[in-house]
Amino acid sequence: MTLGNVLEWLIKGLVWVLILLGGFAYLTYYERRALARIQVRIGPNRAGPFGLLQPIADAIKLVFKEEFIPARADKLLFILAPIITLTPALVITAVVPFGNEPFLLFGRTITWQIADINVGVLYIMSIASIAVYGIVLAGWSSNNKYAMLGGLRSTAQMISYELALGLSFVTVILLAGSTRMIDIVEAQRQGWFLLLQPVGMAIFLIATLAEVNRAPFDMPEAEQELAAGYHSEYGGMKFALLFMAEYDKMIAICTIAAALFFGGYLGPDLSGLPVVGGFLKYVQGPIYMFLKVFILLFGMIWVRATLPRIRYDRLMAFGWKILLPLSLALIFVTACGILLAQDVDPLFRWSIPLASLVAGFLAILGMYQTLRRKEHARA
Amino acid sequence: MDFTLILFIILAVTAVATAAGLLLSRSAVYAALFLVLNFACVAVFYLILGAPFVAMAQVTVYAGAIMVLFLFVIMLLGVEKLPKGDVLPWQRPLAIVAAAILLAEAGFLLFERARTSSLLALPGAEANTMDSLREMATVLFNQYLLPFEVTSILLLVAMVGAIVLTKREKGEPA
Amino acid sequence: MIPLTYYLVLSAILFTMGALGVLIRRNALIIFMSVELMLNAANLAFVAFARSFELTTGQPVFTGQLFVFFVIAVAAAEVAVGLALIVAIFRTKHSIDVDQMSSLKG
Amino acid sequence: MRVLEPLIGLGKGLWVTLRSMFEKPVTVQYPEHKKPVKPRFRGRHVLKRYENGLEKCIGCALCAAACPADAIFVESSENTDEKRFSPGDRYASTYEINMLRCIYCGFCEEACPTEAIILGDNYELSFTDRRQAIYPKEMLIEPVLANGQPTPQKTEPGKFTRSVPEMKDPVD
Repeated sequence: MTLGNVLEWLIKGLVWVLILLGGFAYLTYYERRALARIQVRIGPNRAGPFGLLQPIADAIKLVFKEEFIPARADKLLFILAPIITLTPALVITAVVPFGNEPFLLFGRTITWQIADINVGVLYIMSIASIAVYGIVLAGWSSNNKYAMLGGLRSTAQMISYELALGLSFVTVILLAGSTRMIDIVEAQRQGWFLLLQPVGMAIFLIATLAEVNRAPFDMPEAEQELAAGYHSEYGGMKFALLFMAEYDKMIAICTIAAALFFGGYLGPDLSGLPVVGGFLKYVQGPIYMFLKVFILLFGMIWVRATLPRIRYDRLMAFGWKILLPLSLALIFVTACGILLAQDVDPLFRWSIPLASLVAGFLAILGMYQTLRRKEHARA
Repeated sequence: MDFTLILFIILAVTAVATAAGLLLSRSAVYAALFLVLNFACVAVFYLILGAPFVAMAQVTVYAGAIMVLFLFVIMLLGVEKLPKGDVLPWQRPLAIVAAAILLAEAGFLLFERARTSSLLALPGAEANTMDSLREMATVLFNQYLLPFEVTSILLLVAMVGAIVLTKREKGEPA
Repeated sequence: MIPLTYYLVLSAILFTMGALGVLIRRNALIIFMSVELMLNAANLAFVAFARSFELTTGQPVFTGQLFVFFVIAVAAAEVAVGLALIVAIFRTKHSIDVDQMSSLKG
Repeated sequence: MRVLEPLIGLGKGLWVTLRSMFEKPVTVQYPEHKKPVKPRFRGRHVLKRYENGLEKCIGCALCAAACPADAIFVESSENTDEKRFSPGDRYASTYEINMLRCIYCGFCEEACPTEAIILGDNYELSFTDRRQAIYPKEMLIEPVLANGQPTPQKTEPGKFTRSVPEMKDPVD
């Protein structure tokens, strides 16, 4: 461990954090514009050309808002909670690789990854599991019953969906035979894990929606029932931090989803192009990553625009009774498929998606039998 | 003083301080948060000792699941603070004496019996390879398969037990 | 380079503090947390010993780490049951003060 | 496949929202483009003038009496042929409407004997101060028409003795 190493980590981390912060600002703009289009509106278009300065205007507004701490709130935790919420959102993507072509800079070989550790997926798991603290503490320290209910709801929800999330990670680990993120992406050269484990991807996306409290699982901050839940007492920059955490988590999980299921930085090789090929060789990985994250983010916004919030007891029942057994079944069929492919014939690898789709079908059957809204008899 | 020793001292002081915070804090919420910090320190110790898998399991299970569950129960029951009132006034001094005896005993055994010569270096690149994880998995699923299965059954039993203990009978008031 | 003894001393101190917490606190939840602290202290000693053996024998020894893994799993099970018990006791007694739990029949 | 119904329903819902992305937005870019109001829209009041520039309002304060919100205040003074504001004897020397009280019911319109007060089509009534909410006569009265003269006018004696004009019955 040399000074150079430390400097490299610091600079890479700083650059990525800055990208995340800028990304947060423009993700709010992206979401508002996309939601507006879905609702046949235009969206923010006043501040600057196409409303591109809108996030900056919002930031300025938030900075000048009054900072407010409720009476009998726990002051220390009230101030700490937004920071505790934001930190995991910023650090969780440290292990995601953004490209595989290292480049030379100041005599050092720089890789497109902040930390290349062998337990990369487990790192993501563990950071995802501590992300709940900020929300719980924000809810508790506000000394407000709605905030508290939001915090408790989010604890229960995040613990429940973490299991399905972790198990869907396991299918990826099995398919790639590694917990190192770069190995997982490289293992997708033959085919994205989206094709090999479609239902696993679906579970991952659903569970992450619940993890980051996005619609239709935005129970902890349900505006209508809980008056915005855990952040109802927050204003000004503290609210901005909570908001930032939520959107940075969206970016983070889309980045992780892109790396785990959508081939990460892989894509058609452009380095053969005449003029820009030499340059593209290095940056095509990040560009593909950006495109995938952009599309996945649109998916999240699209789901938010479409689906209404589901009821709390159904959310829990769905997590424990459907997603958890389904993801266990997926691990089983994935392991069986890998074993068959190893010992009998490599073509058995394609039995995994088939079996996983069958398992998904059975899960829908189970959902149809137990969770379906009962038809009321009408006179 | 080399770098690792400084790191060790900082972490050790933090670990002891957070444990003291657990002992002394009035509010159960603060106690839980101090314990989370303590677990985080221990996780960093595991990393220094070349056990990244255990470190991640520590953060995921202890900090991510167990302590969140503690916080959940504290908030659910609303028992951040207990009312004052000591039933056993002699308990505290007696406990401190007992703890001092325990510490002295542990120290005596450590300095009398432990091999104090071995020096633990920071792990090299070998701890950060997939091979080390694979070997660990091989040991786990061959040599320790029975304990692993027993543990899984234990977890299942615990899950069933937790549900049975907290489930209300039909008609029982809340 | 840190001597193994340092880790063991730290582990002993943390264990003692956990034991002290069990003895002097009356909040059942904090007592429970102190038990977790003691488990952690033991785990730390396990991993330190594992590292020590690894360095003396020159090849990786995973027994210590795996033991910690099992301890973590058992702790998870223990917490699930323990917290369920505490919730059940709170329902009948409306307190989790251990001094109040003096009768066998709830 | 009744079992797959939830999935098909989900897909249908997503398709609806995706399709609506490609519809033409209904947003009106307000300050630049204003939609014309409906003929019966009741906006801010306007005090009308005759073609020669004389004010229609004769200061009778029937509007103030009719106002259910008590938003109108009228003070009248005597017209002379030297300084004539409106036909007849009197004119409104002060005419104020408190826009915070006005409920745009249109009773003032109905009460007015000379059709002097009309609820116009102006709905841009923002102000930054409560005192600005009281609109004086200068703001309410419409500008002088092209062939008229501003008030007060010097007029021939005996020409404008009738304060209420002769009106036909409204035809609908």
